[in-house]
Amino acid sequence: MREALFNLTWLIPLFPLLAFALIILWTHPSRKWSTWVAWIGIGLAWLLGWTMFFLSWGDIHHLTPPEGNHPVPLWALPTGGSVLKIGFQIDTLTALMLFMVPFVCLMIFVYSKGYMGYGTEHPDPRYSRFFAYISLFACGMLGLVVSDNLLTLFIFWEIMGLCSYLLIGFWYDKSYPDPNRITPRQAGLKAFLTTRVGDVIMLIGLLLLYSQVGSLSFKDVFSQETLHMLAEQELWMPIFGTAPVATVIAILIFGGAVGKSAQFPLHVWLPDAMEGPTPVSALIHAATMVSAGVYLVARCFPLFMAVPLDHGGVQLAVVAFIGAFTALAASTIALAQNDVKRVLAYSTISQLGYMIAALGIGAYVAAVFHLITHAFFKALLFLGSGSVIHGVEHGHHKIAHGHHDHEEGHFDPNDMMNMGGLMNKMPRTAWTFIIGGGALAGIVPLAGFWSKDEILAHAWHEFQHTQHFGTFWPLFVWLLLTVAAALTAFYTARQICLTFLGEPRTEAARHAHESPPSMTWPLMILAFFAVILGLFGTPWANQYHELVGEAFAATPFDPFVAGLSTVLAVGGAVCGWLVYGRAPLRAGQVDPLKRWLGPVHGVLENKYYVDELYRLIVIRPVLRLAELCAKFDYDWVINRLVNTIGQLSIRTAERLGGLDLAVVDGTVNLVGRAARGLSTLSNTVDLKGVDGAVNGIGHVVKAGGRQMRTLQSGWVQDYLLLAVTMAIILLGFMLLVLPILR
Amino acid sequence: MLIASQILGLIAPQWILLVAAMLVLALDLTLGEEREGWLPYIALLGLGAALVASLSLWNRQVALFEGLFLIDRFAVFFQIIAVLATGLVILASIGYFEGKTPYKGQFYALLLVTALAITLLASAADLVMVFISIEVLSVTSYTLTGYLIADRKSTEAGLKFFLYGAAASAIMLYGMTLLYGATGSTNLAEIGRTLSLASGEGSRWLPIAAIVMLLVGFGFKVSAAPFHQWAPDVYEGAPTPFAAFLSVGSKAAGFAILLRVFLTALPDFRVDWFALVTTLSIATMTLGNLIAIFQENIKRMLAYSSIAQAGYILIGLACWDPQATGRESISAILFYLLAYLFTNLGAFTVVIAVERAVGTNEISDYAGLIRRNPWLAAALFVFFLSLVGIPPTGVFVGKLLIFAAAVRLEYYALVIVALINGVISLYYYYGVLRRVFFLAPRDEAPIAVSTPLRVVLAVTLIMTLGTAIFAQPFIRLALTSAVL
Amino acid sequence: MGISHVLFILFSVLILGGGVMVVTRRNLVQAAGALILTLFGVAGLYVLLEAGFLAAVQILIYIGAIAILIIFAVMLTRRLADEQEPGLNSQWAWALGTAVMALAILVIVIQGTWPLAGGVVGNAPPLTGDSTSRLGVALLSPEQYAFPFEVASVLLLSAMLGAIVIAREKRH
Amino acid sequence: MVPLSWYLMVSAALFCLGIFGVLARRNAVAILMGTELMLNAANINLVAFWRHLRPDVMSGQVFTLMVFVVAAAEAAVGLALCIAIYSSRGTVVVEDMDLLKG
Repeated sequence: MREALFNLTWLIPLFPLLAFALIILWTHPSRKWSTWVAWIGIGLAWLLGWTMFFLSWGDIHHLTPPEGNHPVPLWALPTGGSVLKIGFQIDTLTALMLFMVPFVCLMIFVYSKGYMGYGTEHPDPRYSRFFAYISLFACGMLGLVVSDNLLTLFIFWEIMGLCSYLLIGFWYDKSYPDPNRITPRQAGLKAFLTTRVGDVIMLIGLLLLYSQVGSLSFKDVFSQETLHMLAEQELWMPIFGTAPVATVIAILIFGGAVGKSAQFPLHVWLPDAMEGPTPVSALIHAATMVSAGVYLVARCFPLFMAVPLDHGGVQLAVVAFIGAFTALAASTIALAQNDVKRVLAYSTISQLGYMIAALGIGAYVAAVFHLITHAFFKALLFLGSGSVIHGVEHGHHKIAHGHHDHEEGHFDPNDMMNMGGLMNKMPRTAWTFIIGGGALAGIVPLAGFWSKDEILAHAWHEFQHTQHFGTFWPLFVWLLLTVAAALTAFYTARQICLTFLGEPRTEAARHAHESPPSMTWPLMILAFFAVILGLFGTPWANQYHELVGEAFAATPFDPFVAGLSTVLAVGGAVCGWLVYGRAPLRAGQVDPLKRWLGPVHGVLENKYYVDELYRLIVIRPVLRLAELCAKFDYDWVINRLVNTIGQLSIRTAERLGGLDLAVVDGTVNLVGRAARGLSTLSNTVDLKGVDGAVNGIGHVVKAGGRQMRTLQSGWVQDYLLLAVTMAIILLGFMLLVLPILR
Repeated sequence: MLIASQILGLIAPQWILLVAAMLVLALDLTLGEEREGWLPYIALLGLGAALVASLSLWNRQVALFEGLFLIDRFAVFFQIIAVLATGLVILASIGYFEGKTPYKGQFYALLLVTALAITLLASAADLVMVFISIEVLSVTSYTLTGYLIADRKSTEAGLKFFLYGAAASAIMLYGMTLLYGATGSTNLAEIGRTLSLASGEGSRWLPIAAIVMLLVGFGFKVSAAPFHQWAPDVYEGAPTPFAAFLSVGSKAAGFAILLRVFLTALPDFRVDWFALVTTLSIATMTLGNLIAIFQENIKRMLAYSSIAQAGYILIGLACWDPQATGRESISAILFYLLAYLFTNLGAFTVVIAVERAVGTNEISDYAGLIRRNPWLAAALFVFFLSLVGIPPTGVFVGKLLIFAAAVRLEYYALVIVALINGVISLYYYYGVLRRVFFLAPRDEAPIAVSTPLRVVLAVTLIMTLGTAIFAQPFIRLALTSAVL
Repeated sequence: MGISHVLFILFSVLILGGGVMVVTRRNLVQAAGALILTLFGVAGLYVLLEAGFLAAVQILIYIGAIAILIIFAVMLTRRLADEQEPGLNSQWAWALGTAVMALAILVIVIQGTWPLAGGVVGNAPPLTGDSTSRLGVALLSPEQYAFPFEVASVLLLSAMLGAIVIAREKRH
Repeated sequence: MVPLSWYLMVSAALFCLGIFGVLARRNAVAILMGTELMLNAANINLVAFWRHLRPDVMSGQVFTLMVFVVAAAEAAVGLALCIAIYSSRGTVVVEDMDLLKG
């Protein structure tokens, strides 16, 4: 019976996939049917997922990875010398993910019905398409967690990447009057491209792994012999010198996780992903996309553990450092954000940093624990914020309908400065949000406290007791994470106070009202889980440890750490209340934090200018390179080379001049302005995103090289000249230079 | 010693194609205008017969005419590719010439001769045979490119193609004479044997010069940089079905002969041509992908994309190593060519369908295609996925196999360059798809697709997905065909 | 230095002088005439190399057919104004450089020590028997080159067909 | 007997003249003449190698004959293309053919 059920694993991702296909092909004209198809798809996946979970709980000893798992082979692909086997599997980590993913997805699906305006006068015009996309998204995540090999995992990983692009850019026709504000279409593209950077790195890692092991299935890759072999072998790289192969592969795979889980330096896409509909944000931030990165590292944890630090295995140190740094940096940025969803976005990045850092110091169980609890309370917070936005927006519509002359420019329903005093208008949303916030801040005894505490305790324990890791790293991680914990409590309190306490600061907030039951019920259910989930992971009776952590020693309870983090959490929250809650902001009043922090606040508000930096050092050179190569083909005539070099240098000089001006001018928005002043090119990137940039390059090429284009192009002898000259150069090189080189 | 009837049996695909071409020509003269519509189907019948004949040759391993002409699985594989490509192109061209030219029969006849040339090329094992077969392919290609004499673009493309091709083949011929001079033989196997006995630094010079000059000709055929510049102009000007044929059939033939010559005559010079092929490969994919970004005409864009694909395929040749990856890398190339055949023909078929409804090939005309014909849009989406190399599509598996060969030899740099190129290529495929799916159409009128085009679309779509989902038989086919 | 050397130099002058005129003459009819001179020179080299049949074919086919075809084409596509236009395009200097570079490399290759199939340069083996009849046998016996010979006929046929298709009058 | 390298030198020079013609002439027919020069250079090579290396095997001469055939075929198609272009544009100057570019 149990075996037979486990053999049905492949159905779990199939149900949402079928729902996707059904909606796209047949039911899309009917909102009602599309809703039901999507619900039934994820609902069946949920039922099956929980069945698997509870079955696994009774069967822990047979399912502990890597040896013990239940394989469901599917497909074999011969690749020349070897055969690539593909299939699904169930083990304890998968089972735990199956507890979380389909359930949170189900809650989000239910909530989406109300959020996308089902049954109202203005349902979203692409309502059915939305349900199709999120079904595919759920399919991607579910397929990822049940994969038994890195190749299918990667394929589902890419499906999620595609869906994230489609969903973040769901309102692709939306634009803002402020040209600097990112539009949904650009945000989708940004998410897709940024995560792809990580994906490419990961793919290289997978290729390297495959070339070394000849297999990508977890069972083969994480077997003791293979890991031993990978740890023994050394790989020479041009700049870094030699390192164990396992280290190189682990770091490359971690690159994928950095992209998907939005860790520094690839975190930039996640805050902008807020441009998608709120259920999507919840989906990305809680149940699926970002968890996938952490899941990947957890899944590959044996590989990360394969080489100890004193044998050159720096991979865990890298993981720990990036995680801890991200956790702290993101929590500081969150302090200065006013968009209610952006605060949550940075808190997600920060909490993901916690998990990654936890994995980096070896706190495997704590990381997985935090992954689960975080998924629940973060989904709750996002859906709550969506409810708030929904309410405020409706309030705005109501007054806009009342008097038409009321339009005072663009109204932003996401801005917390436009809210306030919503506690009375939306009590259910408010209370569930406060519970979620408490869990995030780590208030006893809510879920977040226990998982966070276990991470901190582990770091402290590691610092005190272990030698092999060096003594510095755990302390460093512990310090960063503790500070981040205090900041988290502070900005959560700030957010709650700004949103729910005091008096409404706008008319829209004054007219807000509670959301429909299909939205508030998921909130209450998630709130329930946000309260109780932590109780299964208390240091005294840690069920998570029993489930996934057989191979790891339990972390003892440390009253010092628990006490300190409680004090910090409560202290942070109280500080937040003192600043924002005791004397609530009135309309038009400046954020006190801005006054106190001065210029630092500007830096935080602009997210440390990382986006601008990327524009300067990545996007622009790439575009320039493309432009250059195009010119190579358009304008390849040697006798015009001189001309071209002259023009290029003149233009470079102009650009440099522009840079100088911008530096002198810009004292506040230094880099942002420089990037814009640098060239029309990057300006176009700003305005229209990558797609616009493609046209933009065309424009620049046309403007810059108009006379050259009219002179050349389409002239076959020109092509021949290039071909013959290149052939002669190659021949000369091979005859005269290569023998010398040999 | 084979008797004449046996020989006729062994070269059956070739003479069947020739007879079919003659038959089409003769019927074109006798049938009259109203029954002209039969001609493509007669051509298809001939191709079907040729396909049966080729399949019957599977597992034969014969050298005919004193080793001039080899019949082995490699040759049969390319015979199948030639027949498939020609058949699909003929189907896709039914109705295409309506109102463009009154002469339709000659197109099919010449296309059959082109297919014949590819089958000859796949079997050629002697420089004389290689040269004459390449020339048959080239001369018919020039004609078919300039076929629409009322269309200025078409004649211009034909003349450019001719001038470029004539110069490239003259250079290639000069290289062949040098190879003949170095060994005293024109037979590829014998050349290989003689060269393997050569010693001393000076003795390498003549073959190396020959290698570079041969690569000019073969690089021209497969459109590898820097011998690629004819391709965009020719693809844009040529009748679209023939552009489709050039991008798959002609390219496959180029790779067939490239592999045959380099691996049978020049394996001992691998150290020399490895550097050359690697350079060309990197240059080809990078240039192709970067310049494709700027294209406004979809045929030009597909031309640059097919240039880039040639770059990926060249990786397979660069990764040929008699000990480590011998058959594996060859089979990767063969599989790639097969998957690419269906994918690219499919993409071109969508272009043909749109061109017939809209009249132009501007990418901007693809705006809102999903509303005008969702099936076309969906098909284009799948083909582009495949061209980018995203699973579950054929070219993805092809890339996987090629990269596997590269990784086995630890040529990580090549793989990384190819992967980065894959990301760049997303850029322009996405540009088209964005218009197809997200922009509003200028004209809401639905686009009708004729039945032959539907058949081509269905076949290419099924095979694009099928070569990935049921990859094993195809991979096995490629592996068994990779004997040289 | 025997008579063959003298003849060789004579023919070479004919070939290269003609070649230079082919690529530089502004008047295309003159250039085509120079091409005929070059082809004659090549035929002379064939005679020196004891390939009489090829020399005859060179004169009959190359000069008699191809060169005449080219002259026809020149006549058909010429306007009077063309005489005043330059014969060379704007990149001729680069083309010259490329050609000189190519020549340099080819000379280097030729100067290298290279013959691999035995035999020393300058000492050709003696020719036995009638090369023309052997060529005929080689071309027409199935064991040798009959098949490429047939392919060549396919090539000519398709070229003829193509030329007719392209150069016909437009009728619409 | 004239040494082989003499022939090869003449052939190389003729080949490079052909290359120059192909790259530098304006008129398409003149470019075609350039390719004829290149083909003839290759032919000189073939016959010279045949005579000096293995005169008992006829492959060199057969190859030369094939080149004749190819030259004839190319000339026919190329000139047909020139005439077609001329009838629609009134010129066969290659530089003027720039409908297709980019």
